[in-house]
Amino acid sequence: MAATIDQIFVIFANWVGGFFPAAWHAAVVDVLGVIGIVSVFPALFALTTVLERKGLGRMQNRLGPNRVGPAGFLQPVADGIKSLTKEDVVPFTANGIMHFLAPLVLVVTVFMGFAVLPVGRHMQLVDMDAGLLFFFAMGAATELSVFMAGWSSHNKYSILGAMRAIAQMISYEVPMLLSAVAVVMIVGSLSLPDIVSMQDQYSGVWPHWFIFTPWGFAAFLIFAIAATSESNRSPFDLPEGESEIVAGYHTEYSGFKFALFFLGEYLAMFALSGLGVTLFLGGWAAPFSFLSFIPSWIWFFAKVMLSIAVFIWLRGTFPRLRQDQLMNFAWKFVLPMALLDLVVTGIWRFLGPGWQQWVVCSLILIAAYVVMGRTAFAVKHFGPRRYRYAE
Amino acid sequence: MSGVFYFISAVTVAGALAAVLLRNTIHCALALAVAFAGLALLFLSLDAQFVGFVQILVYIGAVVILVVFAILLTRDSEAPNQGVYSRTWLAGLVITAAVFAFLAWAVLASLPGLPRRAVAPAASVQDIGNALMTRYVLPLEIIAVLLTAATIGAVIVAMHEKARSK
Amino acid sequence: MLGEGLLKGLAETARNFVGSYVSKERLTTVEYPDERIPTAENARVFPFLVYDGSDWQAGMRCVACQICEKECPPKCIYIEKSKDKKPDYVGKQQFYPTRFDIDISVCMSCQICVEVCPFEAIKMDTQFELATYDRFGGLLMDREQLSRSNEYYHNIHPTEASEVDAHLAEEKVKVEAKAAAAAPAAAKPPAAAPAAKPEAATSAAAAPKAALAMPTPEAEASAAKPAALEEAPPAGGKD
Amino acid sequence: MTPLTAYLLVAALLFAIGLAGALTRRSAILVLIGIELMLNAANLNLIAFWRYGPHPEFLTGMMFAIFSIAVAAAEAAVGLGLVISIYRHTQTTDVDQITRMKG
Repeated sequence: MAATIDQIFVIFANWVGGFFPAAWHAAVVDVLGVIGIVSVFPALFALTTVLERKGLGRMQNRLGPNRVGPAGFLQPVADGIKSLTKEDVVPFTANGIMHFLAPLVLVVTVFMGFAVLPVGRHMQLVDMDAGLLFFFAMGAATELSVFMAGWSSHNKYSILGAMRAIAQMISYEVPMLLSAVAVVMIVGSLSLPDIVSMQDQYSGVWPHWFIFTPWGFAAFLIFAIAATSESNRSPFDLPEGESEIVAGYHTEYSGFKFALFFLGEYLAMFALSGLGVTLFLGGWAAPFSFLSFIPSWIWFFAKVMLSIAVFIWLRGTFPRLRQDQLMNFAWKFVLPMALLDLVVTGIWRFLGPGWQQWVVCSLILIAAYVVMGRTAFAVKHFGPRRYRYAE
Repeated sequence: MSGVFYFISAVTVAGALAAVLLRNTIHCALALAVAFAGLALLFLSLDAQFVGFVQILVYIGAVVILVVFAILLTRDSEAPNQGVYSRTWLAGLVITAAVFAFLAWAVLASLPGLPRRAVAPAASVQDIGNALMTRYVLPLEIIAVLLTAATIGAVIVAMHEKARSK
Repeated sequence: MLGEGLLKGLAETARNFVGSYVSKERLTTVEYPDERIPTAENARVFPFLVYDGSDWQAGMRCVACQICEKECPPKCIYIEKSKDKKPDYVGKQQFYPTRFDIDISVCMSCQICVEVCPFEAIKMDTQFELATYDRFGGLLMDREQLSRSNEYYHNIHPTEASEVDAHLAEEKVKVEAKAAAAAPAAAKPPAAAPAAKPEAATSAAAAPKAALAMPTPEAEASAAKPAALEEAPPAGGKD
Repeated sequence: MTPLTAYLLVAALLFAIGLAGALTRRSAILVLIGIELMLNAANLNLIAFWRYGPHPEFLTGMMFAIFSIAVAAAEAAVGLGLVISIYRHTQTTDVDQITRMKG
């Protein structure tokens, strides 16, 4: 019974596919999968926007939206209607075609990333051999849409925001890839289902998630930082910096195109959360062996929503970084730590099971963290800035 | 050959043509991205999944972005008043035509006596990894050194004079 | 230690988040159209005209002296003086405004009109829900719309209104005493009085007037000294 | 036409386009774009030969393509760094005007 519920969507898709000729079967199942992705994640996006606003409000001791529908949960419907009926303004000097294409490119590439995410047991659209690489390739392609949006708007704030966004995305893509490589080194595969099934094991009731290893924990932190930055979320929201460059590269977008950008950014956040969950938090695996009866897709979405909650929490807490702080942090702290983590992962693999690998790897990582943290705080331009205007 | 191949090839060639013909340099860079995407699809149609994705990741994600950055940093997108083509464009065109004619003749005339292999050769990521770590480990190391050197070199070359002399 | 501050910050927001569900004091939001907080006594929005008694036309304190019209920085007041006269609160014959318009889309709520008014006729209102669909006509208030009874004034600014009343009563007593003293001496022709009246009023009561010229600090200061203000009704909520 | 021939022809065409770009454009960045296209045409050749050539199990063509991509990335980084550096000195990226070395 539990297995049936676990696979209910797979069974359903195959059942629908059974009505078609055998040659079409696979195609129909794929189309159903695409429909699933294209409907579930935007629905999740709608839910998340209102949850985010309510959560942020609570963190600032406000109520958040509570007017439209029960407890404000129909707010996204109102927002959607508003953005659909708004005038679609294209600046006079804008490059029309690119201005039109940019949000589409963003949304399409982001959606493609979902194709390889395993949202449940046997529930991914394509089981690609190089799935992880595909995901990152699609992530890299979104940078282009950001640039197109910024440049075609013919607005200095837009182009500033776009250049900031691209510089930031490139800088943080490197540690992100490296932290994923640590996982790949242990699993020995770029296929995301393989990575999950490796973590879907238990010692007693405890899961074998990669976050519960020294190298995995470090890689997870690096991944989380890089993912926050990649998805342009606070505290790394310089490309959008409402207070300085008025929403950056989508300043000149209004109406539905703006909504597409908004959707694209949220979907990128979902995709990165899903990837983080898959790589480090066991994907669709249950946290304890005795909870395995709950369907795998519930666990996946619960974990994704949990990481979204952390994103919101971070956004509600931290102030925006300065551009130089952002770059220094990426290249002088996160990247060395990611490289070191790769070495530590190698050591972990080399030492083999036993208590030694735990002690050695933890010690190396903690020592590096402490030393780098200390030196980082001592270095001029990087540590806390002492303002002297009070004198 | 299937229609898919012709379509992808047409897109790729059109992108490449646009990349070298358009007046606005930014448009050239974006057309280049189209050409690279088409090439990645061609790689995929050749069953080289890994290389196709690497192509997207490296070329669209990095090289095109680098080009775009360089264009914006050098104000290259403002079209020059004396035309976008070099003084020696005619010679260049003649050389190009000659090269293409020679290449096409060579390709068509050689008629490679190779089998039409319908089944894709196996090249999983694991195989590629194994090959990189065994047979091609020396080139890999050399590439690593080259990339490090290139990174440092690019930073030093592009660094401000003032910062360097300090 | 690197990251310590980050964790502290996260703990703070987490405390806010959980606390906002647990304790009511954290959520200071007042859901405005549904619930309101009583306006503060010193709240001031736009001017209104005070009248005594129940008939706004008979009891209007304004004598159309046009000082406020001249002093208004954005020139949002428009007054037309009447041809005839009507008795004011002390019974003296005075002009009255046949038109008194304030364009509150222009008014900047500076309260200078209130400060310059020698007749305590114009005061600041607390009514702020003045949104209208008519951009030009709806925000141009005529004298009927601007008129508010003295009771209303007491209701919104009790301290200040009591002071004004006390002052007016004092003034009235003074005038009556003068009149009582002057009555047996000579029956002055009433025609001469109106012309001399404005200067007479200001010069005769110079000391208390000076204090009243600036009602706001006065009201703030008087909040501390509760002299003869016990009968003032408490500041009620919005009507 | 065998598939291999078709791919080789496309690659030859791309190479020619890249060459034309490199030889006829004024802007140094466009020259670099042309060179990138030529390198990519070569990659397409390598992959096509791996796919249809003998001994695909050695992955020679694919390895060459991967290394070529890495080299091209390095080349792009250094080349664009040079372009920016030249621009700083001469305020132009026009390859016809950068003639100081001609004497």
